[in-house]
Amino acid sequence: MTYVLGKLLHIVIVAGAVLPGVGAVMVWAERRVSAFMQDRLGPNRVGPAGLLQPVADLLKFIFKEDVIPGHVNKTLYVLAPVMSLVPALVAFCVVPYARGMAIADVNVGILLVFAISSIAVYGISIGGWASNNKYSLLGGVRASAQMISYELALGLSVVPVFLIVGDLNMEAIVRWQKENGWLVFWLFPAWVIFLISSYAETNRLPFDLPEAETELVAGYHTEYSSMKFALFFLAEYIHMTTASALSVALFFGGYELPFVTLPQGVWGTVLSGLIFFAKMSFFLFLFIWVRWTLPRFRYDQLMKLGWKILLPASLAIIVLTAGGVALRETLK
Amino acid sequence: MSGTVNVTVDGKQVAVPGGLNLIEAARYAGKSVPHYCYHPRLSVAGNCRICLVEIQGQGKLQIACNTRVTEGMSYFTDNERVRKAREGIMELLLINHPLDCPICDQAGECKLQEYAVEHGSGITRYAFEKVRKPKNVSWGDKVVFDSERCILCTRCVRFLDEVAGTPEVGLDMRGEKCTLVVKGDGKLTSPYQMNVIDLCPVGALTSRDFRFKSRVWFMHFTDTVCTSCARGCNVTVGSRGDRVLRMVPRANPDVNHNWMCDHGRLHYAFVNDETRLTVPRVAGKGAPYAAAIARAKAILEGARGQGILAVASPFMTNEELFAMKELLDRLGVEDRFFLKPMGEGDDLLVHPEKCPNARGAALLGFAEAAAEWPSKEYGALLHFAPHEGADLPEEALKRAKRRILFSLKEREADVCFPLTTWIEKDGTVVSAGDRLQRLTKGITFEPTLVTERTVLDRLHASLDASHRPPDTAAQALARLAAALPAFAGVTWTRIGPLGMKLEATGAPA
Amino acid sequence: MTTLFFWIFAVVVAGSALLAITRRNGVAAALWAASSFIGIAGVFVLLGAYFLAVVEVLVYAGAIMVLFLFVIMLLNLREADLKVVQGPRMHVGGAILGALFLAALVWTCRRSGLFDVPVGAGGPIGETGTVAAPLFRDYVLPFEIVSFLLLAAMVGAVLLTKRRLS
Amino acid sequence: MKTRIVKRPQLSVGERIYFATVVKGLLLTIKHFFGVCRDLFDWKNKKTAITMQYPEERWDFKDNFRGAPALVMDQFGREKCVACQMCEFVCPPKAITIWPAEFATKDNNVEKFPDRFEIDMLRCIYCGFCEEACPEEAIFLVKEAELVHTDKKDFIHDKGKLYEMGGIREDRILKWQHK
Repeated sequence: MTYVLGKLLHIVIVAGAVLPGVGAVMVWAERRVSAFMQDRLGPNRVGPAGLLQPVADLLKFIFKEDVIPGHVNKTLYVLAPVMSLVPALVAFCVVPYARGMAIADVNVGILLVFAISSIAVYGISIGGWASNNKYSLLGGVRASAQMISYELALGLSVVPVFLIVGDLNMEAIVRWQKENGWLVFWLFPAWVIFLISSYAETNRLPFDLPEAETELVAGYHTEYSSMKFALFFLAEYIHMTTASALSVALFFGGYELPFVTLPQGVWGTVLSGLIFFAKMSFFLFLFIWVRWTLPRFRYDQLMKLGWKILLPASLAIIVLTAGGVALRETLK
Repeated sequence: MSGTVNVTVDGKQVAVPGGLNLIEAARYAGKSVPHYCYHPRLSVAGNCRICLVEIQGQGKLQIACNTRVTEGMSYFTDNERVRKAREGIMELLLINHPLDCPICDQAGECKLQEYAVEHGSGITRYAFEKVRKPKNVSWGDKVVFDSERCILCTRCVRFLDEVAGTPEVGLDMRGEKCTLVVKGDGKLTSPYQMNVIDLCPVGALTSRDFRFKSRVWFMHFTDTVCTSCARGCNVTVGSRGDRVLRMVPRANPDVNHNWMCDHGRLHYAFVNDETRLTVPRVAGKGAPYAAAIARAKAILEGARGQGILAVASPFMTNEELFAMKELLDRLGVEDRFFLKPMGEGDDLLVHPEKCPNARGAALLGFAEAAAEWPSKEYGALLHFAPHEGADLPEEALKRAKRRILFSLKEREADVCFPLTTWIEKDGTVVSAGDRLQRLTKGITFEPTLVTERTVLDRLHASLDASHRPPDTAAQALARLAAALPAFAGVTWTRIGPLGMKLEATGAPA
Repeated sequence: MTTLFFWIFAVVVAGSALLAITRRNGVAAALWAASSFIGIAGVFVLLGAYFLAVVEVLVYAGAIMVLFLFVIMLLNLREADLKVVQGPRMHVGGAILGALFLAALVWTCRRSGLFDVPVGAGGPIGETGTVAAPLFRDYVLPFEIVSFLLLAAMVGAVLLTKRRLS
Repeated sequence: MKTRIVKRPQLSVGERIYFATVVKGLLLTIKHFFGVCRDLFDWKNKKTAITMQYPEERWDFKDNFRGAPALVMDQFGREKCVACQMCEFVCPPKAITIWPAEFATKDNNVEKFPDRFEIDMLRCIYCGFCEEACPEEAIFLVKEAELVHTDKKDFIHDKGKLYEMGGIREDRILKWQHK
């Protein structure tokens, strides 16, 4: 019983405070960083350095009128933001964000992340369809096609990790990297594919075609406002957080540092968590950095890149890695 | 004087009536000669010198206004010499001009401005202090004089002497000190004095009434007829923003030449009265037209057995009177009267009948009210109150059980419809000498107002569904012309802007 | 506890499946089908077959149903269009076919003796290793043949659409 | 007209792989990012950031800036406008309304003045025609660009407001002195 209560508490803290907190900070960071990159200042009036801007944004979202347009499919329209947010929150559960601190230490961990984040597309597609608006529908349709296309590359790009480590468990992968060095040095091309695919999976620029505002008004969330829109927004940022966390755990040594042995006990756990968050922050920054550097892809370019380049490339990497692993085994 | 003579104007040969001066003759060749002091209805003074033309065979330039055409004459209105002369005259005239066009009411219709643009050189070589003369001099309560702007053309002097018959103004002093003065206490007395404002080609004489009210280019001008007396002087009404600002005479050689009386000119204040009735009143409360018409219908139908008294107004147009006549015919009303306000007249323009259309009302079968009213009791009264002058006596009003009134101001009645004034509608009136003239709509006082003809027609249509009222005044006139022999053959376009004589009535001109 | 969860998932699976085949609205049907798949994944989890559970969600709910949804959204069928293909004859025919298929399935399973294996008896079934080993070692030839057949079907489908286009 | 066929540039292998160009782009944006970061600590000598911290820092408008129109007085504090209504006439959006009036006394040599002078700033398009049309040099477009009100009525600038905004300007005409 204590175990269940502890887990519940853990879930509540992570899903109720940590992830939305990271999302909120990201909203602020996105605006400030984008401003800086364009020689502007961004929001700097609410609180010190504009840090309370997310609070102001949240207040606005809460107090804004919750409009449900008359032409929508009401049930699905209301359900869609939730369907978008829940998988985003759940997917984080297997990430070991500090030593021994994954919510669910499952032996197929990484696959679970893919499985759950593959469901996240329902929220976007259904939101677009239920809005009964041509722009929303196009956004939803684009989202579903894009997700399927890049899920393959994403999934295949981490297969070499399993081949090398020989385990699907995230903790095991982190431990392996502590002993043998970060996997990114072994599998740099795979990491690049993983990174590109994860941008596509999170609908971030240069792959934000589902909400391409220059073509589709606001894509799948054209008809959404107030808190429902905020949920979509939050889901996107939590997806980014999860993707960054995965990148850290799979390729960048997770919560460990090379050449440094963390102390045991509570302090070690806290330190490891801080290390993890520091690494993750870099990837989150990278998300923003890339967004304000690269322009959006055309749809055919997106499909071409996914199917003709990333998929064959990841397959080739698997074959090469498998060959390498087989060679290693033989040599042993 | 008689017969035609052949002249050559700027090389173009034209035949013109003999006895014309060169300005008028040039019009036949499509040429205009600039002039300040010359006015076709006043004697020739020849003092402004802007109308200089070159006559072939004569060494010096001659003034066109005081030279008459002779057979075979050839003259130039626009050659180099003439242009140079005009330029010089313009420069001279403007030497002492104060150039206060921004505050001058004449700006926009000022001959000095127009000729300075057309014929002036655009610069002055006069580098000395300008002559100062009195400005803003009061010539009584109607005319204001500005001596600095005056070019001493003496049009005003000649008008008051020759037309109005009150020689009150003259020139005083000489040279640069020369100025106009008024006899006696310096106030004009003529009842036609405001014509000098129109005559003044520059801004020296301005109207106290119109002073600073509006620049002329903001105004909307409507050619219509004055309704202050039966003369029916042709006028141009200037309005801005649906409010009448001034009235000036419009030339009509058969009625008023170029003049009008001061009384008529200032006779528009009731149009702009903001306390006018703008919506119908039913039992003292504002009501939509539909409700007021329904109530009026009920009153008229209920009073059929007890008799109806109809009193028209001589301020109504023929079309309105005809619409009323049709309604009364339909109701079978016998007692139709109208009230005629009378006053003083004079020999020039002012007519003793102080209403525009008493003759029209008589032609349409309304009887001029006698001193004694029929002593009958009536079930209802349909009465168009006159804009001014004697109204229906109180005992006549009281003799009817129910009253339907048309009035400018609110009055006690069962139904009180607002009247519209002469400038708010199209229509025709029969002026003195059986002259049929057109009124033209110039303003819309309030968008809510509905003209009397429409009210009468709607009332008629509510009593009789087969009544098909005419839409425009022209259609109404056509209907009237078809129904009444006195108006036979009359159409809206035939009347024209200057009016026509009603031949069929056989009345003396 | 496990029994309780089993029943919850069972109800979700069966209920969603029923709703999926009775919905007129294509999108709703697809969503109920996805819900059914997730329920099945739950059942797999109860059996300790994490790998199968994850793959069930990943492949069926996450990929195949999304593709379905994609197609349904693009076609944007209206109720009126659907009535043409949903007459009473179709209902009866479908019921008969479905019953026959169910009978065949049950019969096959009974004959193979699959029903006699107690749940959870064989240790961790559906683990990565336990799934991979028979697939790539014992039954590698049938597996590859099936893959080849699928590939042939795919190529055929692509060709069909291409021909219609030209 | 000669047709010129522009050949689509052929990307080199390096460019086709994109990585170098993507990295180049990323370096460019991060350069600006750190530039602004640096500026934050030395705001006076900012080099990269172009933002102006608006209420504290303000733009120095040029003299020919066209802000809100305003009435000016001459150096003796006398009204220059004579209500000639030229600005009202020329105003394209009909934002200006003038009610002219005559001085009751004849002591001065100026006869006409604007009794009321209103500019509806919700209509004004800041074109400056009024300034151009004014024969008395009485109306100018001043550097006032911040018109914020919570009531529509406040956007109608009356005579008092217009003189307050315009202030005093050196006058060459001096119509009050002599005419």
